[in-house]
Order: sequence, then C-alpha cells, then structure tokens
Amino acid sequence: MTSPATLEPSVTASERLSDVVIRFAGDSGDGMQLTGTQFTNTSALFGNDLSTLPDFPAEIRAPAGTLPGVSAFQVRIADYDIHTPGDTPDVLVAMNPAALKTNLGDLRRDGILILNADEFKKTSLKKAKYEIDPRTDGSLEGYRVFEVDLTRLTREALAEVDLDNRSRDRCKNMFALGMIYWIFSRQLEPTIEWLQRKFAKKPVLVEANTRALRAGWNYCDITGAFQVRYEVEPAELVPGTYRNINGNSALALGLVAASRRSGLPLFLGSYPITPASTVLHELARYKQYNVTTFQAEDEIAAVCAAVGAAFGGSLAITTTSGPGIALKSEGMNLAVMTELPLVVCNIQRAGPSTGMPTKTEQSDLLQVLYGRNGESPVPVIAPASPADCFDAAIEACRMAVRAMTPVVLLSDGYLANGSEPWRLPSAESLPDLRVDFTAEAGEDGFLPYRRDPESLARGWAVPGTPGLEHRIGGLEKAENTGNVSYDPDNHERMTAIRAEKIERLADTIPPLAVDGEPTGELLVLGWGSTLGAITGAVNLARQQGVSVSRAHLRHLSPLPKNLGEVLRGFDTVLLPEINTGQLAMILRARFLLDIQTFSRVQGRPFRRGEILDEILRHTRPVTLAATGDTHG
Amino acid sequence: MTSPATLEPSVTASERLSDVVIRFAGDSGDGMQLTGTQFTNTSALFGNDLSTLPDFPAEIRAPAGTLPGVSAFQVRIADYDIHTPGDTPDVLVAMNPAALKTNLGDLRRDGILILNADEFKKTSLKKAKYEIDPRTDGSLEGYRVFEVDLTRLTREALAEVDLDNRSRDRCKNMFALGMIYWIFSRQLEPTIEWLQRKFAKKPVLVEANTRALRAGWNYCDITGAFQVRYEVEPAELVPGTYRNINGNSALALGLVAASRRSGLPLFLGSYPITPASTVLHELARYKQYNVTTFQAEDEIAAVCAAVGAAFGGSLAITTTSGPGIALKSEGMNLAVMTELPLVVCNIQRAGPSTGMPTKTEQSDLLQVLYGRNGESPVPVIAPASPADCFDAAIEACRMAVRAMTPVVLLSDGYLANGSEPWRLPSAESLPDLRVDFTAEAGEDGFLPYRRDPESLARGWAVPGTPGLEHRIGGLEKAENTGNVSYDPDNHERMTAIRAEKIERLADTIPPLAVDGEPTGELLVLGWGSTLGAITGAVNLARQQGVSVSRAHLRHLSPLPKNLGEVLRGFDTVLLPEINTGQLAMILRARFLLDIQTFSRVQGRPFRRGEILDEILRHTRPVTLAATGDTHG
Amino acid sequence: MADAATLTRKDFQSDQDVRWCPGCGDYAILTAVQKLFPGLGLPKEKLVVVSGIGCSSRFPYYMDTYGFHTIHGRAPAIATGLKVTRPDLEVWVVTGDGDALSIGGNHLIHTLRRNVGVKILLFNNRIYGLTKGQYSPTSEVGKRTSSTPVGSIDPPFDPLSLALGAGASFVARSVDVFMPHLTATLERAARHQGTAFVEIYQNCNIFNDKAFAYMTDKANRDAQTVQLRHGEPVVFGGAAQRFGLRLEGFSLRAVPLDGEPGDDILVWDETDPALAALMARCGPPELPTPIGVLHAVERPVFESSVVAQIQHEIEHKGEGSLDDLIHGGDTWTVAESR
Amino acid sequence: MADAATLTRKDFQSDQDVRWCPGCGDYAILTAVQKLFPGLGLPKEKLVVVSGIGCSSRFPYYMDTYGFHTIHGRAPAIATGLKVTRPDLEVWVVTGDGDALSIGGNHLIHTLRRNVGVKILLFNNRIYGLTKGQYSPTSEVGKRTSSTPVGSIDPPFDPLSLALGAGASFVARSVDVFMPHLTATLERAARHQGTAFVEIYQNCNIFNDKAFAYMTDKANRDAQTVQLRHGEPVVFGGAAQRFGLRLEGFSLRAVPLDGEPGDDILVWDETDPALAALMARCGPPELPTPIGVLHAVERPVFESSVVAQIQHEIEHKGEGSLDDLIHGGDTWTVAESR
Ligand SMILES: Cc1ncc(C[n+]2csc(CCOP(=O)(O)OP(=O)(O)O)c2C)c(N)n1
Ligand SMILES: Cc1ncc(C[n+]2csc(CCOP(=O)(O)OP(=O)(O)O)c2C)c(N)n1
Ligand code: SF4
Ligand code: SF4
Ligand SMILES: [Mg+2]
Ligand SMILES: [Mg+2]
Repeated sequence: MTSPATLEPSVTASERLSDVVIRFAGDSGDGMQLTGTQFTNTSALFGNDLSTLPDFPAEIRAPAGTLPGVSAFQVRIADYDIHTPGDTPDVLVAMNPAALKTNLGDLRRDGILILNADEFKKTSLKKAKYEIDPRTDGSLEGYRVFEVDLTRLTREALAEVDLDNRSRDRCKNMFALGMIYWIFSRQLEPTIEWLQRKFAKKPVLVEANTRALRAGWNYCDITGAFQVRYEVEPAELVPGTYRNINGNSALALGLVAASRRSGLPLFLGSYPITPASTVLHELARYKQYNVTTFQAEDEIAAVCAAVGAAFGGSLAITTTSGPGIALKSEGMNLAVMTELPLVVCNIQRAGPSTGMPTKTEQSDLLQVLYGRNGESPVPVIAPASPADCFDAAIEACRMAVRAMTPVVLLSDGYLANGSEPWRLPSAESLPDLRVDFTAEAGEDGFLPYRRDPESLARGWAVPGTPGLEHRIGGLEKAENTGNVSYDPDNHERMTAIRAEKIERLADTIPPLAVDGEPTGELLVLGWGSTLGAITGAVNLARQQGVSVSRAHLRHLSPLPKNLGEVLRGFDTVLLPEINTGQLAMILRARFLLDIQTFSRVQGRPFRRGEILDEILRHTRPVTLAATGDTHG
Repeated sequence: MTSPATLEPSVTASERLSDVVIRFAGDSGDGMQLTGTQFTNTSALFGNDLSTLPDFPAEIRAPAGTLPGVSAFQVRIADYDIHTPGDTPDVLVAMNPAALKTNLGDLRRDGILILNADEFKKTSLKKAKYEIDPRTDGSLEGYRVFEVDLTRLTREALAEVDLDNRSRDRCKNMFALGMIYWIFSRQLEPTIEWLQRKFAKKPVLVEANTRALRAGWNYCDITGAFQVRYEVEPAELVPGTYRNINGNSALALGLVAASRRSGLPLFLGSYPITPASTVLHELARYKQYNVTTFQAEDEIAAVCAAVGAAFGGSLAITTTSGPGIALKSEGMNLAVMTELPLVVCNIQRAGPSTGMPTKTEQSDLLQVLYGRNGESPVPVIAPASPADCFDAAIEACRMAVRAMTPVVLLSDGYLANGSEPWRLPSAESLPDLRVDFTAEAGEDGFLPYRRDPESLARGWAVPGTPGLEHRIGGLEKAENTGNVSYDPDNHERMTAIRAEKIERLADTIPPLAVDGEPTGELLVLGWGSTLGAITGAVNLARQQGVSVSRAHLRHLSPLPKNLGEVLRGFDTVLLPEINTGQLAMILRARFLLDIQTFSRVQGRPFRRGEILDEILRHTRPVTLAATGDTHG
Repeated sequence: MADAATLTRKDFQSDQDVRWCPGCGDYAILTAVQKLFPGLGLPKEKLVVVSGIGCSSRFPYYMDTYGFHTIHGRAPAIATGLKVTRPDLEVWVVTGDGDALSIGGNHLIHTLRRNVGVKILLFNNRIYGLTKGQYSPTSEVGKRTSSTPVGSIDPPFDPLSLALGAGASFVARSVDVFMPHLTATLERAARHQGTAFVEIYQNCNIFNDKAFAYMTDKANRDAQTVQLRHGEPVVFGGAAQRFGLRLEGFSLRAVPLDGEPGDDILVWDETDPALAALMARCGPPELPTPIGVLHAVERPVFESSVVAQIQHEIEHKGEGSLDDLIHGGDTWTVAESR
Repeated sequence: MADAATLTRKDFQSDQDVRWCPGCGDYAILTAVQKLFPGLGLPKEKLVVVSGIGCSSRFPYYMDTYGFHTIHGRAPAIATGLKVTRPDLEVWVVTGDGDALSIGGNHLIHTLRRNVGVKILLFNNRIYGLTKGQYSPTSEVGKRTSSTPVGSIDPPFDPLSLALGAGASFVARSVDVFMPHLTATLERAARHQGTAFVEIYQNCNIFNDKAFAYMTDKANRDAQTVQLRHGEPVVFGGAAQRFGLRLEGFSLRAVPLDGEPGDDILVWDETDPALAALMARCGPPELPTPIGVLHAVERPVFESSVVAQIQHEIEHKGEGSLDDLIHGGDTWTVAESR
C-alpha cells in the first residue's frame, strides 16, 4: 500500500500511520499463525479495520529450518475501511534464514525487517540454501534491518522459569510479538488474558509466555533500538459487535443458520480435500444444532448421501474442491433431474488435475456451470469476502429450496483461509427460509412433478407422508406425473422448464449495484474473491483522479436482470479473473459485448497494484504528469 | 421427401422413383432389423445410394405385441446422393397393431401401408391399447392400405416344410420382404444366398425362409394386389468398393487403422453404456490386430487404465456416453497435466442424468470442453456421418499423439446406429501417424517436459527406456524439468503453454470449406450428426431458388483458423443444434457475432423439413408465389 | 391409504406395467417382496425402495411405496444418506451384480462396514442385462459374451465372501425360483438390525439363461443345494440318499448319512464369521451350494450411533441457539458514539 | 546407467529431497524398498512405481525409477492399464489406507480379483495424513479427529480380511519399524506372480502417533506379534515365556509352551484361504497381531491371459491386415464406367 501517510522516509517519518501490513514468518514449529492471530485480535479490540492471510507450507511438516517448512501470517491493520491483507508488507519478522529467503522478495523497499540473529548459523543457512550469509552480501540493503538475538534474549528472560531450553525457545515468538506490540503501541493485556485461558492447566507456560512477551516489549523500550513508534488509530467501523472470521468458518455458520431459518435439519456429506476440509471439521462440532456430518468413502458417496438426505427432507449439503466436483457431477445431475434441493460448495484451488492444492484460483466456474452431461442448468453464487461466505451460504440454501434444485456455491482457497472482521447479525434478522412439504394430494390426485406456477418448483413430498407414495429417478420425467417418458415433445418441454425454473430465480435476486457513476468510460466488473483487490485498486485510481466505476457479481447463474443494461452503460468493461477469462466468455456470448479480460493465473489473489495499472491502461490520463504510464 | 418424382398420386403414377423411404415395423420378435438389413444390402448391391436408421425398443424384451415391444427399421434408397434416412416413410410395413400405432403417425399422407391382417385380433389390439380396430374407425383413411393375411399365407406356403407352426410363423418377415422386393423390382438372389450362408447347418430353415420369400413375391405377382411397381435406378456413386456401415463400427475400424498407421498397439479401457457399448464389442473381436480391450469395473477405472497404457506407450482409448464422461473427467484431467495422448469417445445420448439412454442428442459439447477443474483445454472433434466416424477416429488419434494430449471424439446415438454406404479406402492411403518415442537424454540431460518447438508437445519417454527414468503426476509441473512446482509464474506459463499447444493444432487442420457462395445472405453452420439433415434442407431450399450457403465444423477445438472470416461473410448465420445452443455460445463469445440458434431437444435427429422452414424464415422470398411462408 | 394391519399384496403393486422380459427371474422376486411387505406391519409410506441402474434396478417403479431409481452403482450411498437422516423409514436397496459389485463395489463394502440399517437385495444373474449381455464380475471364467467373444479371463467375485471380508453383520443367499425359501430369507433380512445383505440368484433368460439350472432343476435341487439353519446339522440330499457336511481339518466334506446325522456332522453357527467365510467357499463341483443365512450378528447400527451422538451433544451442550453460535469466539464491539 | 548386476541402493535414490515429516514411518519403508530393488536383478528402467494421493503416495518422487503420482484412489486402475500393456515392466503400487480403502476401495478389490501382476504396498497409518488428520476406514471406533471431534462411530476395515474376501492370491503384513521382517516380506511379494498385497503398519507421528506402539515397543513386541512361517508351528513370545496358537473348534487360543510346540499347535499353511481368513481376525486384545505372509497361492495372472488370448487369435486368424479389416463384411463395387 502506498497511500500518503505511511512510513516512507521521504515524507518526514510520521508517528501516525493510516495503514500498515505486517508479516510474521518462521518455521512451521515457530507458531507464526498463532502470533499473527494474537496481533490481529488485539488490533481488532483496539478498533482497527483489518484483513489477514495465512500462508501455510504445502508440506505437513517439512524438516525444520528448510524452505518448504516456512509458515507465514500476514495481517494488515488500518484506520479506515480496507479490503485486502495488502500487497507488500511494511514490516517483516523473519524467525530464521529460510523465512527470510522465501519472504524478503515481498517486503516493501525501505520496510522494517526484524531478524532472529541467533538462527543465522551455518547449518540453518545451509538448510535455507544460502551460500553466504545474506546479512553480509548486501542483499538486505535498502531495508531497515533490526537484528535481534531472539533465542538468547528469550532464554535469559526465562532464566528463572522452571523449563528446559527447548520449551523456553518455544516462547521466542512471544518475545517477537512483544516487540511488535511496542512498535505499534499495542496493549499486552488481551494476549496475556488469552495465555491464561489457553494454559489454564499449565501455569508455568502462562508465566513463561507472559515473561517473553513483556521482555520483547521492554527490550524495545530500554534499548531504544527503534527510533520511532507508530500509531494506527481505530477505524470508523459501523457500530455493532464484530468477530474476526475466515471464509470456511463463515460458510459453516451460514449453513447452520440456513438450517435454523428453514427448519430443516442440516446434513453434510463430504470427503476431505484441501482447502474445503475445514468446513467439515467445523460442522462436525455443531451436533447440538442437529447437524449431521457424514465423512463418506469418496466424493461420489458424499454427494449421493446428500441427495438421499434431500429426498428424505433434510437441508442437504456437500463440500469439496475442483477435483471432487468432477466426481460429484453425475450425482449433481441426478439432483437436477429429480429436482431435489442440494447445495454443493466448491472451495476452488489451482488446477488442472491435482494442480497446486494449497493455492487459490477461480478456474472452476465453467466446470460447475457446464460440467454435466445434457442440458443441466444450476444456480451458481460466489461469495465476495470471507464474511460474505456466511450470507452466500444462506442465499444458496434459499435458492435450492425455493427452486428445488442443486445450487453451487463457488468459494476459493483465498476466501477460505483469509479473515476479516464480521459484523454479527442477529438470528431473526436473517431471511426466513421456512418450507412446506407437500402434505396431501390435490383433488385431481397427487402429481410429483406438479409445479408452483411462480417458482416452477415441483412439490417436496418426503417419504413417510401417507398417500403420496411415488417414485423418482434419473430417467426423463413426464410433465406433472413424473413417470418415465421417452416422448420427444415432453423432453423438449421439460428441458425448457428446467432452464426457465433457474432463470426465474433472477426475479428474487437484487439488481447489480454500481459503485460510482452508473455509466461512463470504464467499469471494473468482478466476481468472487477479487472484490477486495478490485475495490482497493478502484479507490487508488480515484485518488489519482481517474473516474472509474465498479460492480461485483455474486449471482453467476442466473445473472441479475439489469446486468446487460449496466454493461452497455460503459465504453469499456474490465473483468479481472483468476482464470483465463471464464466469466468473460459467458458475458461476451450473452451480451455480444467486447468484455476485456484481465487474467492472472498464478495461484495467488490479485494485487491492487496490478489491477490499478490495468485500470490506468484503460482510462484517459488525468494529467500527463499523473503517471509515467504510456496509456497504450 | 417430396421431390418431383415420388409416388404422389397427383402426378400420374410414374414407374420410376428417384427416392423412397420404407419402414419395417413389428414386434421385437418379428426380425424387423434383419428384414430391413436384407432390403438395404440388396439395394446396395443394386447400386442405390442409401441411408438407414434402426429404432430399437428401450426395453430389452418387452412382452410380445405391446407398444414398448415395437422394433422398427427405416431405410431410404435413392438414385442420387442422399444424406439421411428420410423424414417420413413412403411405405410402412406393420406386422401387428402395436407397430401400426407407434409408426402410423410418421407415414406420409397417401403412403403405402401394408398390414398383417391376421394379427388384428382382440388380444393384440388390446395389447396395443386400441379400443376399437383402427381399420374400422377411419383412422387409416388417406393411406393406401393393403391388408394381407401374412401369417396364414406364410403357413400355407410352408405346409410341406417339416416345421411346427411357431417356426413357420417366424418366416413371415421373409414373406413381407418378398412383397416389398416385388413392389420395388428387386432380385431375391442376394437374400437367398445370405440365407444359405446363415443357416448352412439348418437346411430346413433355408428352405422355409426361401419359400416364404418367394411366396411373398408370387403373392403380389399373382394377385396383382398392387396396381403398379416402382423402380429406383442405381445412383451415380463415386466408383469404388463400398460397404454399408454404422457409426460405431466405423469408429472401431478407424481406431484399429490409427493403431496400425501409428505402429502403436491399441488399448481400449471401457465400461459398457448405451449407445457406446458396441464399440467395445467390435474391438473385442479384433485381437488378431493386437488390440487389447479391457472391460473395467467402472468408467473411472476405464479411463485410468487407458492413462496407464498411454504412459506405457500404447495408443490409449476410452469409450463411453455422457454419464460416463462425468466420471472420467478427473482421469482426463490427469492426462492433461501429465500430457499423455488419450482418445476419449463420447457417444452422446439424451440427458441430463440418465435421461433417455436410447435417444440421440448433442448436449455434451460444453461438458467435454469445460467439465474439468482448472484451465484444462483439450481438442474436440465430431464426426459428421456414420462413415465419417472412421476418419474422425484417425484424426482424433493424430491430434492426441501429435500434441501429447487427451482428445475428445464427440459422436452420438444417431451416428452410432445409423448406417450409410462407405467407400473403402486403401490402408496406405490413410495418414501416416508414426511416432518416435524419446530414446535418449539430450546433451544437457533428460528433461521430461522439454517441448517440440513447433507442436509444443513434450517428448514421450516410455518406461523401459534406459536412462530416462522420471516421475510424472497431477501436481503442477515446472517447465522443462517436470518437477513439482508451486512457483506462481511457472503456473501461469504452464497454463498458457497447455492452451497454446492445443491452439497450434489449428495449423494442422483444414480451413472450413463453404458449400455454395463464400459470402452472402445466409450461412447454415452445423457440426456433428446434423450434416445429413442440413445438407438435405439446404438442397431443398436451393431447389426452391433460395440462395443459401452451408458449412460444417468437424473440429470444435481448436476451431479452424478461417472460421471468423467465414462467419463474417454472411448477414445471418443459422446454427441448428440438438441442444439449446452450446456451440452457438462458444462462437458468440469468440466472434461477438449474433449467431442464430435453431434448437431441437427431442432426442431425435433433425428433419430436413424443419430446417428448411427455418432457412426460409431467414431468407428473402424468391417469388411471392414460392411459398406460403410469411418470412417473419 | 390402508392402515398397516389391513395391507395386502395388491397395495404394493404400482400402476406401472412391468417391463421385464417374459420369463425373467425378476418377476418372482418382485412377487416375493410384494407378498412380504404387507406382513411387516409397517404403513406403506414408511417403506422406501432405492435402486441403481440395471434391469433389476427398475424394481422401485413396480412397488407402490416411496422409491428412488438412482444412478449406476450408487444406491447404497444414497440409501445411507436417507437412512441416516430418516431412521424412521425402512429402506430397501435393490441392485444387480454389475450395479453392486462392478461400479458400486466401494459403496457396497463401506455400507456393510458401517452397518447402516438398510436391506440390500443383490439380484445376481451373472451378466449385465440392461446393456444387453456383457459379462459381469460374477460371470464364470471363460464366459463368452458380446464384450468377451473368446471368453472372459477374470475370476468372479464371490459376493458372500466379499461381504464377509468387508465385515457384514448379515449375509444370506436365496434363489428366484425357491419362492418359500426366498420369502423366508427376506423375512429374516427384514428383521435384522444393521445392513442385511442378501444375494439372490436370478435367471436372465435372455442373456444368461440357465446360469443356475445346475441347482434349480427339480432333478438336482436336493443334491446341489444345502439349506443352512442356525443350530441345526448341515445336511442335504434327496429321499434316496441324504448327506451331511463334515469339517475335516479346515475343509468341508460331504458324507453319506444313514439315519440321523452323527455329531461328526457340522452344526451350523451363523454367528461365526470365520465359519461363514469357509461356507461361502462351499459349492460346485464337489459340494452343494449353500443357501439361507450364512452369517447374522447384531452390532451397533450406524444411524443409531449418529443419532446418539447428536442427542448426547444436545443434552450436554443444550439445543444450540443460533445467536450464541454467531457470537461465538472472540468478539468486540464498536460503540455507537465515536 | 549401471547394469542390473551392479546396482546399489544409491541408484534408486532420486534427486528430490524427501518431504515427509521428520520421524514419519514412511522413511523406513522407503529405505527398505531402496535396499530391496537392487537385489531384484532388474535394470532400473524396468521398474515403475505408481501411487495415488497422500503422504505415502509421494513415494515415487523419491525413487529413481519410472514413477507416476496419479490421482486419489486410482493407482491400481492405472497400474493395471500399464501392466496389461507392458508385462515386461515390474509395477509397484504405493498407497495409503485412505487412498486404497476409502476412495480407491473398488479398484483395489477388482485388481485383487483379476490377479494383475502388480505389487500393492498399503501404508496403513490409520489416518488421513496429507489432509491433516481426519479418521480413515482403518481408524479404530471412537477415534477423535478433526472430522470426528466426539469420536468416530464406524468400525474399521481389516485390510487383510477384505483382500481375502476379494480373492487375493497373496496377502501379507509387516511393520515400518521391523526392518528385517519388512524387507523379507517385500522380497516375498516381489517374487509373487499375480497381485501381491502387503499391508504395512506405518506410524504417522504427527496425526496418529504410536498407533502401533502396543506391538512395536521393544517391551511388548514378542508378546504382541506372531510371525507366520509356512509349514512351521505358529508360536510367539519372549525368552521368558513362549506361546503357541492352537485351533479350538473354529477359534484360536494362545497356549503357553514349555519346550518344543506339540502337534496341538497350529502349523501355518499359507495356501488355505479360509485359514487365512481366520488368522486375519486374530489380534489384540486377547491375541497377538500376525505378521508375515497370511496367504500365497499361484493362480492365472491377468495380463498373461490377456496376452495369451491375443497370441492365440493371431495364430489362428493370422496377423490381421488392415485392408482385410476394412473390406470385411458385405461389400459391393461401383464400376468406373456407367
Ligand atoms: C455411469 C453409468 N455407466 C454405465 C451405465 C450402463 N449400464 C446400465 S445398467 C449396467 C449394468 C447392469 O448390470 P446389472 O447391475 O447386473 O443389472 P441387470 O441388468 O443384470 O439386472 C450398465 C453397465 C450407466 N447407466 N451409467
Ligand atoms: C479426488 C480427491 N479427493 C480428495 C483428495 C484429498 N486427499 C488427498 S490425500 C487424502 C487421504 C490421504 O490419506 P491416506 O491415503 O491414508 O494417505 P496418508 O496421507 O495417510 O499417507 C485425501 C482425502 C484428493 N487429493 N483428491
Ligand atoms: S435382460 Fe435378462 S435380466 Fe433383463 S429383463 Fe430380460 S431377462 Fe431379465
Ligand atoms: S503427516 Fe503423518 S504420514 Fe504424513 S508425512 Fe507427516 S508423519 Fe508422515
Ligand atoms: Mg446382472
Ligand atoms: Mg493414511
């Protein structure tokens, strides 16, 4: 981030920052995730807006000190409304050489770099594949480097604590956290209280960690190693109660909420897969909410069990990632033909095939829309931020039960693991999803495929209902009776009805809202997890005086009714996607407009910077001075 | 068809017909497929052009005499080059009431209707769900009805033959065939010879069937029941040796041919499914061609076994239909990532889900193009006629080994079962597909993902090659080395390379040829099995003086390089598809042209008539008199 | 809707005409089930028949209960989802040898392992009927079919051995044409808690006619089949000569009997899985084909444990409130006034 | 490329650094295989290691042979396609308890049924390692994991019983930390024609540490494991006290020995499948865990039969000529002149 008030030395170093990005990096064993989370929570309590992103190693536990073993956690805090964890860290804490090597490249020029000097020994340098000590060959020039003997200082601080050195060393992350707290003028209490809760049964660990934390703080206070401290004021957040939440947790909560608001018991059929597994883990902990989680033998059984549960009258869910969708597509198609409600959550990862399981991507859109044999339309919704996963889950369930159809919720690895403050809604403020099962036959007898004239949904007559015994299946159905039919006209009619049923959901979704002028030169259109980066980039562009509008699609099928009109209102529509242009293809076909794709397929979220450049490339210069860009 | 010279009574009944459509319909047990095939072969030997279409019951063996038990076979013979089995039969042979009920609707007004009067008893009428005898309630008015006591006459003819009546009755189809032979002035010899071959071991059956055949002929000759006989002269066929072949047989032969021309042993991994199973059956009979067929436990194992065989250096094939593609998509994606050659044949049927397995459809195009997680481009080719399945199979194999990629061949139930005369090529006239496995490491060592600069294909180094030991898999690959890589730029580069590799195949495929004016008012564009109906319709339109051009796509990915140019040459592009507009969507997105979809989703092939109407709707009237159409 | 007590066979016949080939063994099995259901003392609406794809899998259309004709091989998975969420329903799965053992093998063994409370009727005709006669995983070696013109080479599964290997709690076998035995066996299955697996030999007179004639023909029946009855000696044979099965070391031998079986004759114990595994291997040419209940033990039923865990959580944590759930974790409040 | 005779362990170590957690049992198995391969007398290029997905399935990357890290659960199917078309290759499959028994269960049992000539090493750590510790189909009932916070409820498969039920021709078990026994067992597997199925107990020290400690700890080893050796009495125990397994009716009992085992003690017969099925059920708490070869018989090997059929057809019909094939069926000729 490069907004006016930051720690640019050029501008006289101000005590007050509007926005700062900090990355904690160390070995998997160094507890960086935990350290980052503590800083996040403390800052949240302080009132900053924030956004975080963990970066786990692909390996479970790579050997200590090696490059693949590095684990990092990035947090951005600000005194205003932000949308991403930031492109480039202003502060990097590197607990060992490997952490330095893998993260230095991202650190902002002139950024603060805190190193654990004790770790820069031959062996660790070798593990990090450093020929020579990076501290000696000038590769750290241009950064503000602070070398601290974290290990030694921590051991000293814990001299009196009755622990062996291995256990003492485990506290050095708290020493580092203490330092960061000092630099950013944070209180220690929230973390100390948390330590007391966490180690309630092990007082010695409470003491050790607390001492290390204070020691880190005091170290800065006494040595004055840092000439200056920084303040990031609280942000102007909408009043309310907040909690910091990641996408998969929000998704799980949203599904439980939908279950409660619909009165239908929740059933999840799932098979573990990165990055979707944590939804299963979370829901497995909500049994007291009458949630049934079923870890199936594979994805096929997972979706099929969900279809069986839907037939029985449950709110049926299945969660997976792209490779699992491939396996579920036949089962999803059965739900399309039998017109049963089902929510299929695809937490996308980088493909094709096994691809890069721990990396994010938006490249399963066409798969979920078209990856089934025959004409098989389904609604698709994509959450736009971690907290939005909660609302998107409820909306997916709403569409499923309203139209009696499988619905795909398209999240991704970035939303799944990224977190942001979530303003907590009250239960009764959530949509009412109550459903009525078909209870008895109409006067002209019971017709399983008789439809609601408005939604075109067939009735949901669950087994156990006296007098409504009927058979469904994957063969084409005769209109109304639902009997097997090979009649040509019936097949054409049913094909049209299945499509129309999904289209009609458009009557129940909000029109696409435009942020900025409703018409003009450039519209930046996004979908899914790119909201944060796009919003950030658009705001930066506006700060540079560029006039650009922004809109974000949550419903990808059916599309909002006013979409065509919105798109036609602009000379250029720029569509950034973490794929090679999948949504663009759909919109080009539908509206015959020359949508401009901005594609990045690197297994990582967009950076505001790259989208900003793209915006400038598509807009008239404000003043020739504004940027060196050639506006090609 | 209604071209000048047909048996319109209006025109003075001419002895000579240019074109006639005959349908044999009866109970599954009546041997209608066999009867139709005999008439087809005799007419082929006589020199007619022809096209046939069987219509099997959905059930294996429905109870005799019932509606679901009806089996029919339609054959069209002509003295000119035809493309479809015809829309409406001119002659219908109905062996029982059920056959009459299910087929009468299609018979041309004033067409010839031959009934087996003996079968119109209460019981059979009831089985056919006839309240009253259709012969008595006027429902046969407007047809030229000939009631014949087929059963009685056959029994009489076979009085001396030492057989029980049940066996005698089985010969009544030959009696009917004899009648048709008389009406269309055919020779009996070819069928008699065939009977002698078929029943070589059962002379009594040869005699019985021959007698019945002659009896049918003589019956017409003596009774003069038919006032007139018809002649359909030989067609002007390109000189050569011909055989009548259906799509699945041609496909199987094409695969064996590709194996021979590439020098690679053929491996088929398959799991039975309608309408693809017969490809497996046929290839299972070619073991002497070093063909290995593996009936796997499911579609997943089928495609995976094929991937394993491809890794080992075989020409690997897997065959299935839409529901099977759903299950194979993960395995196909593994072949995309590991860049192994594989041909996936999808014999499409009506969907979604189990749909209508015995009915045809073109609705899996988007599934095969996009039904995999991540960015996963593959070539797709669609044969245009039964015989073309042979060439399409060879072309699919060519693309697979040239680009080291899975290729999808998209046929359908209509092509699979329909047949036409195939002009037999000589083996050495077929493309040379020889491939060179990588034999040794380059001077800079062996790089499994080093590419051919032109095709961008990686080398094919098969296990067993000394010194080239290497590992492949589904994780993203580092360029050249093929090692596992999570590098962001590498992933973007590899994604681009995988796409470019497929695009480059466009350099090796013929430009799209236009039949008719290269530019103008209307282009009718088709793909796959619609060729016959479209060509027929376009010819009819031209006969009416309408100027319309025609083009047919075989390669759907990559698209021919001149496609955009061709499309832009016309005011209107009409695209008939047996789906709701899947190819149209791709072309609209790609070229931003308002392609007009003509959609039919009835599980049946297009009729020339309906396409003709659509053509007229999109063209200026020739003279106001030309047609009553309002040209809206 | 008639109440459970007064139900008759007719009440379970749907309005759809049956579409199997004349002479197909499936008809007899349909009759047996339609005769059995009224006796279960359950209202119609509580019965659900779930099937996969195949001739046999058309079964649900002909039963006037709730029914689900699903996709190929997946019936056990779908039935599991239904039964786990609706333990109040009686769920019967109808499947074929291809549906259950070829494409559906994994779901079958996992359902048996979990002991989900569903009945699984496997119609074994040793052929793929619906797709017109390819060999199946139960076809004998050397079988010539459309897909194996010179004969199949892979040895068949023994469905009973596979089920036992997967840990099934109830494993039985019967035959389409042995109506009383079939009904009795289905009756036992109906009463079993947990997964009841019943293999039913079924004749496909179109593509694999007389596959079981060696034991169904009146002439050989007595000599070729042995009925297992828990607690009774394992004997078979006709009026002329009766035999008993004797355990010699670890293999079975048929010994002629005169009069009552001596105590050298094996007494059937359906609770011993290892014994069942041995008996599952008993059959032609040397030995008769065992029919009846090979194995039956009660062990925890999957859906009961699922429900118990949920109940337990509710009792100990209390019916969760949605607001509590949403407000869980570390929260902070942004006040109105700033 | 060194020739077969001179190959050493080093020759089978690839240039990739091994990425398992420090302390993972997979390291030991990798070592065992890398020690075994040089002894097989095969040139490197003839060896192929095929795996699915999981920690265990990263195995091929560390072996300097041909290797294929495929997709989850499908390794046996891919290996089948490779072996059937390339019988000259030695194909080893490495898989995990989730990979082989959960998603891959169907391919596993069908490969065993067909008796394809591949070796299958199942690394059983009773957990899903790669996805961070969910329970697996071999986890014990009541297992608390991320996906079963209050404990799993479904009983595990016994991989050996399942394999035997599927008709496996070679079934063995060994343990990651029993290096000599592991190498010897892999050696036997290497020599087996047909599918050799080896379950290897493997410790996942991160998500399921000490799962097999009850039998691997030096203290309990002798008492908790029994090594099966064909033709030898089944005995176990330490210097202090030795035991033998006796067959009582149909169940096994451990009896203390003084001196040589008497002939009441079971003598192991690896050729008897029913006996193997009984032994597969032997284990804690009452009995020791059997290791070694439970079952080994030679029966026709799938790929050999495939090749034989093709050879037979070629001999009898002659190498087909493409022109003949194309001209098959009823043909007719349209002459030049008309
Ligand atoms: C995914 C999928 N693959 C293949 C098929 C084709 N198919 C339908 S039934 C069947 C096998 C039927 O055999 P079996 O289960 O023994 O039943 P039967 O007809 O013999 O009663 C097959 C291969 C299908 N419908 N779906
Ligand atoms: C189709 C698919 N589903 C799920 C996954 C996620 N996944 C990878 S490995 C694995 C299970 C690993 O367990 P196991 O086979 O026991 O191997 P281990 O890691 O324990 O050695 C799962 C569920 C996947 N990669 N692909
Ligand atoms: S094909 Fe066989 S199994 Fe199928 S209905 Fe006919 S007789 Fe029965
Ligand atoms: S997670 Fe377990 S199985 Fe996987 S590498 Fe680590 S220790 Fe081994
Ligand atoms: Mg069958
Ligand atoms: Mg495991």
